[in-house]
Amino acid sequence: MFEAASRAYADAGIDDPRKTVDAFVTCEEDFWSGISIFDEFTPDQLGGVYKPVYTITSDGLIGLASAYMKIRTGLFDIVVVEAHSKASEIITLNDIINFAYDPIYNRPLNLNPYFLAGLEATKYLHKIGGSRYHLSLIVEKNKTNALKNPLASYASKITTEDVNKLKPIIEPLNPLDIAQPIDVSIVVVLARSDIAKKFTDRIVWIDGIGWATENPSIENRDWGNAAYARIAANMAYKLADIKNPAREFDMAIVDDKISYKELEHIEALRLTGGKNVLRLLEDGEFNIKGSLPVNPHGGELGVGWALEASGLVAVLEGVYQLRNEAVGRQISAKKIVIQSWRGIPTTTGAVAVLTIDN
Amino acid sequence: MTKEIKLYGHGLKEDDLKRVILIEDKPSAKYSWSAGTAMSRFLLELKEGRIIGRKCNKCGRILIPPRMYCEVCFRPTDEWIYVRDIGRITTAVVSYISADRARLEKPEVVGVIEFEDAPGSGIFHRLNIKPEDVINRSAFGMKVKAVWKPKEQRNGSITDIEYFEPVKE
Amino acid sequence: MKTNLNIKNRVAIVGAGLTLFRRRMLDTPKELAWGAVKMALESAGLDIKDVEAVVIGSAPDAFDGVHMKGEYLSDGSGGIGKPTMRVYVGGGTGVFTPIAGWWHVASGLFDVVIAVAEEKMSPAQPHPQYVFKHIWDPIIERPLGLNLIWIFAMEMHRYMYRYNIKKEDVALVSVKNKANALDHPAAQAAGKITVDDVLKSEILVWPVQRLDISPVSDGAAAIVMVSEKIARRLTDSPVWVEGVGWALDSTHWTNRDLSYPKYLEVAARMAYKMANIENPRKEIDVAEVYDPFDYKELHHMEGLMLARKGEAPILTKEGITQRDGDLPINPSGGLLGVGNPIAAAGLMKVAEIFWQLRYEAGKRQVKKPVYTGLAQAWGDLMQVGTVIIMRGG
Amino acid sequence: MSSEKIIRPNEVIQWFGDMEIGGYIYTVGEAGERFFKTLKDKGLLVASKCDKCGNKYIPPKTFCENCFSEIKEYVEIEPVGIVETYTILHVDKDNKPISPPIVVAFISFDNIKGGLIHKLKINTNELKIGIKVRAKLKPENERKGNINDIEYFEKI
Repeated sequence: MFEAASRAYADAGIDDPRKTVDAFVTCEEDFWSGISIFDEFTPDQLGGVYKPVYTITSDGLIGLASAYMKIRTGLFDIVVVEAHSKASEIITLNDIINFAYDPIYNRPLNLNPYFLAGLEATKYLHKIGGSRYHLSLIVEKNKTNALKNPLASYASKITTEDVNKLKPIIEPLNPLDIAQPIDVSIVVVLARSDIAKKFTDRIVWIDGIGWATENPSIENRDWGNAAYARIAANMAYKLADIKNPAREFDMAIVDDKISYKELEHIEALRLTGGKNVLRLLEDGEFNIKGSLPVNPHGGELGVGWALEASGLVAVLEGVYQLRNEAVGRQISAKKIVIQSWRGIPTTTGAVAVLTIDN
Repeated sequence: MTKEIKLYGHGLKEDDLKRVILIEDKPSAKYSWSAGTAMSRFLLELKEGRIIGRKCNKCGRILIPPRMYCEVCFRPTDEWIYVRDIGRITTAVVSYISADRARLEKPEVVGVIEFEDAPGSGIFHRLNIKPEDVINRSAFGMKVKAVWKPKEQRNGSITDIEYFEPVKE
Repeated sequence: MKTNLNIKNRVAIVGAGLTLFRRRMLDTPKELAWGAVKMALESAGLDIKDVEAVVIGSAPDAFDGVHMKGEYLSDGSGGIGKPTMRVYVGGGTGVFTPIAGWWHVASGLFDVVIAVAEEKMSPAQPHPQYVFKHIWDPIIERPLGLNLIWIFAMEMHRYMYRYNIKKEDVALVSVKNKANALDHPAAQAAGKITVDDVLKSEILVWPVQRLDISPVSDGAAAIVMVSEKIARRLTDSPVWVEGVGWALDSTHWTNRDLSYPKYLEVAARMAYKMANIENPRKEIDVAEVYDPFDYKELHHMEGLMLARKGEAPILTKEGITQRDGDLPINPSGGLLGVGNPIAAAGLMKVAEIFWQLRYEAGKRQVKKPVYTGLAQAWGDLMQVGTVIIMRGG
Repeated sequence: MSSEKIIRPNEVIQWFGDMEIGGYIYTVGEAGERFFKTLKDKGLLVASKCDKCGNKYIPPKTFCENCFSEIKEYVEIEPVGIVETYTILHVDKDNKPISPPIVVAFISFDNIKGGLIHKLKINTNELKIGIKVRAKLKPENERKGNINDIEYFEKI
């Protein structure tokens, strides 16, 4: 964390964070870290001793939203957001995920926690008329994209046929449909517009941001429809004055922790422009060379599942793309949309619109 | 809001637990934490019966437990420094209960020891001093030294030190 | 920390709600959150559909026994289909939740926000205290079998030693707060006790005795926070959030001087600056300071600069902190009297200041006229101070 | 600026531990009490009904998700519902293969918001969205007042 923070400060041109930064946000859940009250262990490594530091027990993009609000109040000029994953330290990962289910109605069934992904994938594919083949297309696209991303841990030259041949574990899903964990620490520095201009001339702007929770009760949610992403997108689009999302973005980064979620999220973000999402996928429109590249960095299927840092992995790729630093996978992009979801069993996620000046 | 208002909630007495429905769970939450560079070295030195800290050459502090960065100056620390296992008690308490709140037969004394060679850096540990000295507050400022487990019993853990006990001034 | 304070939007509190605080409740954590939010909305004259965003505060997931507790609580909190986030600074969360609510509204993004805090400690077995085994550094502290009361006893003793404070002077806080709580409808641990009762109660970890400590509790609290435009429409007596502040000290508590909560002074200075308060002792009319242990009330009064270092026991002895005193502290009865469902207890304090500033506290109403009030909480590894300053309309 | 790298990587110590306590005991709230006692005693499901907006919920809730009113009314229904979606699990909680696989479904009930997640005992070639299923309960003397009092749902 100290190293990620030091690099972020250097990149932002901040010499002394102890003097310059007004507040610090960390994104983490106790049970990911194995420490009750993880917040205790954050200030030292970020330069936050005797400073306003706090934890958002959520995804990094929601942490970013909290920093965005703080800057808008006028009380804060520069806010730092940190999120990380030390998934490799968790020995009983499935048990921890299972512990997020309702203790009364769900947990006593004692199932593999990904059962919910299987249920929703079945429902969603049924709804849109998709098949196993479409899931494999997504896996192939993202894992292949990841080959060009030096930060990706799960890149491979796999083909749709290879994916199709695998034995399902949680039908219709096979092991490659589910993003696998990685360790990472990401630090993002946010500044009010006039202050930002003093530090750098390569500013990436947050034009809009939104977040939402749909319904924690798995029995009462809108199955096969990522309502949380739709609500969050509406909020972000309103702030960024996006009228026609299918046309205005040069690329999108959407959450693909489970393969089918990529399509569900593309629809929730209204990126299809009324066209059939399956046809767009089949026609390669979401490939790097397509009309709307989605997850050119490889998504979470290719890069890995970064627990609560997932949203900041997306932000990082967004920044690389906008600043023309995404070597080997560069897309000419001035305005992009990024989205994150907290994974099963949640219905919480966030959306941000990022831009760069010409 | 006055006393008369009726608030939501259904309190349960111990006895009520026999009549209501209870769902039990015991989740498995196991971890293998990486101790990190600084802490790993600290633990390995404990095994050798030595205490090591990291020095920040900017503020001059010796950090124990050691860190690879100084949280005050926000810069990497500069060098490893051995300190003597001698310090002074900054606070001490007498525990009459165990962690699960059972009464202990013999009360236990614990406290914070600030190292003589590293002002401002202390650690938490057990103290082999009389409970009376804690209660009458004469323990504060008392000079103490680490009592180590025999070398063959040490395993690179904070418990390689059994406790701290008073030494003559 | 800032060159200029350029805060554009004022934020008001217009409603508050609580559930009962009890050692053990039948209700699920969601239902407790709902009970508090429902009451807060009704007292504000608002409907759930008016709420635009929700901030949830809750301390360790390991109490309620649900991973991702914020997610789990979101329906009972009124957060279905809304921007909902949970904030977390350990025991300081209860006062931090309305601070987060403040920035939701002050950012200009939302006009009506719920801040709700919930804690259900009773599911944890065999005793909620077990959860505190896991707040320590897993490598150099947990192997020594550290427990929560030890660490507070160490801080308490350091404080008593540094300023030469007697146990009977500390015990006065417990006596005062438990008596104040007799008038509180949520109270779990109210009672008429004497200093002698405290001194004769079971010694747990000297100098901590049983009656020095607040109980373990289940409960929830909520407030409604709105923009100025909405506040004017809803009520003649909004309570304005005029200052917020918080700060964290280093993780390494054994590297600090435990006799003074410096981090709280930093947090308080941030809030005082924003509220334009130069002399807190004179300008704060009533305060709810965090009192999970009796000495903490004294310790925190000093960190908040409501008393000079070592002076808080003297003010207490002189009766200045009583409800009819010149600086009433914890007129609600505090955590010692009302109970301590961690985050909910902190927000209960904010609710109490809200009622005090609106002269709606009934028998708990302090005697002196009140215009400016303060609520504060504390947490993590004895390391975070959270402060909110409110003014009547 | 960068911190000192590990000099000898084998000297970074791994420390094993847990974040467990003695376990958890959850109470189920007023609505849960109704649901599980009725399931145990009568073999029926219970929905709670909001008298303000008319919504009915399974699992029953003490508050209405829609209008946030308190719910005090309950209705009992036969444990018969429709499969809304399903999955076939070939692995257990620890990702170990299980044979035969377990079918899990989300089952909704007529005119009621929500539903139940449960196991389905079915020939997998009959498995599809929309089929009608009924709960198979454990014998009365083996019911404990929890969701596993239902052994599984089966096709009717």
